[in-house]
Amino acid sequence: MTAAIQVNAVEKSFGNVQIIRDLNLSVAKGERHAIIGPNGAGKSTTFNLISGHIKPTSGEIRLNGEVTSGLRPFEINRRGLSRSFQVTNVFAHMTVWENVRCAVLWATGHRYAFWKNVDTLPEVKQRTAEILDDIHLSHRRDVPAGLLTYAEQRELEIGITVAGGASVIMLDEPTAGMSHAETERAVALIRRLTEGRTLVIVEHDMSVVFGLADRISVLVYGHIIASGTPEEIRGNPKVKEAYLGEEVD
Amino acid sequence: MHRLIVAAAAALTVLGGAASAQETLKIGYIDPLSGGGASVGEGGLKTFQYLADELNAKGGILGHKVEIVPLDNKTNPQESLVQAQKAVDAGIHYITQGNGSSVGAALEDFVTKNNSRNPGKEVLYFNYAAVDPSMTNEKCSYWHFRWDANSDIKMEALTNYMKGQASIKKVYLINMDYSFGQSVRSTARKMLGEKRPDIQLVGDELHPMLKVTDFSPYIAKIKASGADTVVTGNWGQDFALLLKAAADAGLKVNWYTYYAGGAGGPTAIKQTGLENQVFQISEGVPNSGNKAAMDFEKDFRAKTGISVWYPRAVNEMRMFKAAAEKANSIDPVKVAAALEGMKFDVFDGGEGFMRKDDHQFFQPIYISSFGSLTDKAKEPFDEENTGWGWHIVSKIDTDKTMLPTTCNMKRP
Amino acid sequence: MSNAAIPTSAATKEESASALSFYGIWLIAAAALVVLPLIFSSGGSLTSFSLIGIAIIFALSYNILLGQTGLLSFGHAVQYGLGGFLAVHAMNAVASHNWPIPLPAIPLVGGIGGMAFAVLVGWVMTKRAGTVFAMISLGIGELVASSSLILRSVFGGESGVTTDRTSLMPLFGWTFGPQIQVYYLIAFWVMISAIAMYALTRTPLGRICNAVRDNPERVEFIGYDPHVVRYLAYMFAGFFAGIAGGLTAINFEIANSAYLGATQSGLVLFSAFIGGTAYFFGPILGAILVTYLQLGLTSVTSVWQLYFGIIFICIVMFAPGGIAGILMKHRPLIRAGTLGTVIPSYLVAAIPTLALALGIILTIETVARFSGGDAINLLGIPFAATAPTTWVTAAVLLVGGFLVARITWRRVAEAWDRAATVARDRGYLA
Amino acid sequence: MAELIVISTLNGVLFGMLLFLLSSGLTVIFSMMGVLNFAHASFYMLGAFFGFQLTRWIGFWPALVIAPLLVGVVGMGVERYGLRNTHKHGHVAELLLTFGLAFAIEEIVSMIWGKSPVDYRVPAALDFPAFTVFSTNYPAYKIFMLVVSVVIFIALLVTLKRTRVGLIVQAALTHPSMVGHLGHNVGRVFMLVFGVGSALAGLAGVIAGPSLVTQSDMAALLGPILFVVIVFGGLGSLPGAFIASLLIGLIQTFAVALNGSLASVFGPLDPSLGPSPLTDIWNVTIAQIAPILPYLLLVLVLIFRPMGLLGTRES
Repeated sequence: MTAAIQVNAVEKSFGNVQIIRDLNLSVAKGERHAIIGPNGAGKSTTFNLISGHIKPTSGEIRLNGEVTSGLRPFEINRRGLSRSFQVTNVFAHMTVWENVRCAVLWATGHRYAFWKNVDTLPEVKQRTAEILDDIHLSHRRDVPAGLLTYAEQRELEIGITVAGGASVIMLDEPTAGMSHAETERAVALIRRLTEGRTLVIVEHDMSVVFGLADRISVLVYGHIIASGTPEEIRGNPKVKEAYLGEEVD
Repeated sequence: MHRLIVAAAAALTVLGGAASAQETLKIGYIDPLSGGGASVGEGGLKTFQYLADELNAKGGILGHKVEIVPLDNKTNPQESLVQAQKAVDAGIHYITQGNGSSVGAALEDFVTKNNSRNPGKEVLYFNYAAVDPSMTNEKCSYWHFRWDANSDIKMEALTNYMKGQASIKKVYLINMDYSFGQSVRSTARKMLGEKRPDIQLVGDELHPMLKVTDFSPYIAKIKASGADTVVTGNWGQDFALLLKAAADAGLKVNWYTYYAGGAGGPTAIKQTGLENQVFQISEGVPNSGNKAAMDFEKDFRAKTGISVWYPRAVNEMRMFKAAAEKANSIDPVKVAAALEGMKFDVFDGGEGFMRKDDHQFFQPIYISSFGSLTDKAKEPFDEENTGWGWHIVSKIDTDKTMLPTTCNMKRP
Repeated sequence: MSNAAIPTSAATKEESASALSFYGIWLIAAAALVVLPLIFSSGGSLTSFSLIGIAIIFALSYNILLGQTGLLSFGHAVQYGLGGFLAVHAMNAVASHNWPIPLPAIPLVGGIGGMAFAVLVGWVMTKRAGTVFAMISLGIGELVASSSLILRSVFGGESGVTTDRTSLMPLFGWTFGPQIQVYYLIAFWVMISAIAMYALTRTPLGRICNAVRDNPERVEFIGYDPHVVRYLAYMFAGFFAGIAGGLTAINFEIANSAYLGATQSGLVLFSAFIGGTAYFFGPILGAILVTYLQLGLTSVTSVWQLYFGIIFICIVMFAPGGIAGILMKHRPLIRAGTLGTVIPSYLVAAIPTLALALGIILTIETVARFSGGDAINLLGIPFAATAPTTWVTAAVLLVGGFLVARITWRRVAEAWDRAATVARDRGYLA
Repeated sequence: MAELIVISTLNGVLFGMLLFLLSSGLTVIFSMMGVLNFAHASFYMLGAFFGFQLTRWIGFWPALVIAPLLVGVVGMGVERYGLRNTHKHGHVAELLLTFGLAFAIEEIVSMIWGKSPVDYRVPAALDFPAFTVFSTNYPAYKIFMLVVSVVIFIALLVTLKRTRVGLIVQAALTHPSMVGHLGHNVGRVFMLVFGVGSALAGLAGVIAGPSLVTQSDMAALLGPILFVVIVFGGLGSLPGAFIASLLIGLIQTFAVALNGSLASVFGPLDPSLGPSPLTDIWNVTIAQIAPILPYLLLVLVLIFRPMGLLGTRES
């Protein structure tokens, strides 16, 4: 079976500084995969590479077997990959409802249509309502996204990411800055929404990582030093040395 | 909304036929009063207001008080049409305009259409300075009258003068790249070629209009060409900057110009020190020696603070009065008929006439040069406080300014 | 959460009620356009209405760029002007060939002209938004305006190309000579264009335009190419600008290079911004106000440009949402029924503000007419520009008005806070 | 030919340096604040008129110092009471504020000094030909303008590269948000930068006024070309603006010197074709299109290299 995401020997340099070196990563379909690592290890850069936000200096990235390195983000998105952002990245002047609806439009095949009334497209309406229900923001549907609370914006961010129905979902620190209760709610939300899909997540909160992930990859200085189930990672001495050791002690 | 109601009410009164013998005779003055051309437009406005006062002091026109209604067109043809429409809507039957041939062409077209579509609401267009020859040739209109000599006529007069100047050997043409500049250029080529085939045309330049900030490159070209005479229709800053660059580079040639006397021109000439090297062709000169004109000039300057830029405007207003009296009516249709072919003693003396074929006024034309004034008694007027003034160099009589027209006048 | 509890029948009822009020607005607008010239029938008002109608279409088309897609253009008059030229040439061609095309179809030709230009240059122009787009539009604007003076055979030099709108075949006996007929032609196109442009905002493309405006980066991650979105928006803006240009050509029966110039581009930016770019109807208000000021102010004062500048600066500084923004800010208060809390503070603030405005006007006019010596007529009171009493009055109004206005506006802000808090509690404000 | 080349080069450099003098302030403001100041040319005009008025009262040399300072103060006022309040609404609002300001300043100037050109003359001390090339005089005043431009360029470069204030400006160029976090009073720095930028425009006005025409529409005439210079050179890049100024000065001057048209290269078109856009294009000379060449350059540069010649960021 082809992997959902396959990263082969990817390198990325900014000027003379090499951020990512010989990155190899494989995420199986339907798997929940977490990427962890200390600050500055290149987790966000890895996300940006896979989602097409930046282009690799060398190497190859495949999505469901198809080479996507070098494609633009929207081309990758149309092939079934959707990502969220670490810093909230919503459409601030549009309402919650419109934010989600925009994310639904391409997937429902309406694309750049200028001859259809967006308010009367039943499948768009239904799907948007579903997502809003899922992220518990139905009661805030007419509020401009920029006026939401931080936690609500994070939930909306997740909603936008999953709305298009992509088969591969990538979430960049979805619970960053949330309180304990909010985090628990968010984890439950993520678990439910990514049911049956492939999930790649970057997270600092280890309880989230170990509670959610099927497999974990550890990224240090732009290189994956270990990949495996949570148990394997817990027992991996290299990981302990490079990362967990510092944090646990 | 309030204004509109007032406007509506005003329009109703006009339609209601409340016109009495004392009804004010309004003339819409459509010229730039803001933006780039405003300095020129304001001079024109002062002139017409002075002339209206002059007429009113003598009882107006057929007992009607004359009022100038300023309408700002920002030198924009479209805006001019808005203003012209506004004038028509306010019941005005006479409009006058001068700055910009593009505006002139638009207005001429406007009055023609308006008068054919709204009989009984005719409007006459008195043109005091738009000199595009086409306005009295292929585009001519019965409702348009021009008191300024068109650029072809001026060139005819100028080349008639140049014919006698043996010292002119190499001529350089530099003009603004628009219809007026182009017509100056092409008629100069044609007429000089006919009248003085020995003159060598060493350069023929069109530069973009009102966009050049530094004329040094053009001056370099003139200098390289070895020209002894430059003919230019430039005006405004394009004239001032051109002359400044010439003076900076030390270019010593004679300048034959159309508009050196315009606002800012005399100042520029004085600054560059080109004494008696800049010539202007015009239908009037302040130091003309004509007593009535010079008295007028003196009073005009005292009251308005500017010199008489537009002797033709004086002719226009005085002739309007004469025509109305001849027709014994201020009805534009009758006034138009009276103006056709009318003879008139012009401001600086001599006879002019409004040619029936094309509604172009013909009058004596003067070549004058700009320099220090030696005999203050004979030449009392300087320009823009420079201490320098215009001396008459030559007078070209009316009959030597005549040109045929291609106008095929459609009369109502 | 609470919404989910509302029975579906109530939701449909609410929807149908809003649909009714929605169509109601358009019907009222259409009726107003029909009736307006019957109430204000003088030639002057007809001319004004015609110009305002054209300005509305033009400003709305501009807002497809600025308000809806976030593209600041300094060269929108290019499409407007090209539409105008094409319309004039089309009218001349139709007249000379006796084609059976009536005048009301001509603006469509203008629209196609504006769109064709957008299709041609839009792809490279819309590659980037922001300053780059603004500067390219400035450059293209200058280029086209200057080139129009070089390509004389098409643009007729600076005198332009003229036409005669009555030379086309009459429609139901209408020759379109009289201004009233032209007014109705324009009104017809205002309705059609406004509805079309409003409909455009309700399409998937229209919504994505908003998304591109808010966050072009994020749009790429929901499957859209922001470049394509901007390009399409640019084309539609060009189309409607072209229609406005075509109508101008019909109204004036002339097209010249001034149509394409920076002044036109600046005016439409003024209109859209003053009206408010965040709401669909904002530019309509802006177009009405700016055209009206342009027609009215120029005959009242010679320094109209200064007032324009001041009004614009005030809007940018104190009400960046424009007139529409100010109006819509009050909507939640009206719905929450707390508008009454703010109105008294407004009335109090209005007095010193008005005094301040009068002070500014008096000062400006005093300076402007100082040398001319004309009297200033303000609210029916004559002031001599050279009289010290005038200066003192101006100074008192200016300084006094400013000081008192500052205090009263603070009061307004406090009243606002109170009203907004209540509105928020009642759930009408986020 | 050699004569024309030498003189055109000289003229081009002189004009280019004037452009630089004008655009330096604009680019300094942009690099620090990200504001495209549409009123920059208006500050230049204010400089010219202040210079004119002060020259009347106290002479040219004191005016040369005081007028730019006055303009700088006006600029600081605009920043403090205008732009600073608008900043929160984004760059478009700031840009539009300066757009409205340009309108207002033009009208205020024409209200005070009238709409006709004022008689602002070259100071007597510099009113003589400095040297003569191929019998063309070069006035000392133009050389003075050239020297001032070069001095400003060097002074700005040194300030930006060697002083603390310069370091802050440089930092702001690449990391605008960091500067504030580093504890600098961003407000005051912004106000000073805007003041300095405006004062530079004012200086350009005082100096260019006597050489060009000092009139209330002088801002509108030069405004757009300044944007061409700084966008072409790369937004926020001082050396870029310097090179772009020179390049545009030279291109315009040489274009004027050339008489070529398609007709002169390939021969005239068959006259039986009648007037068409083709004949228009065929007969237009390079000299005729000289002033629109910068805009052509601007568009091309933005399409192929949106950051400009030496620019580091796109917008």
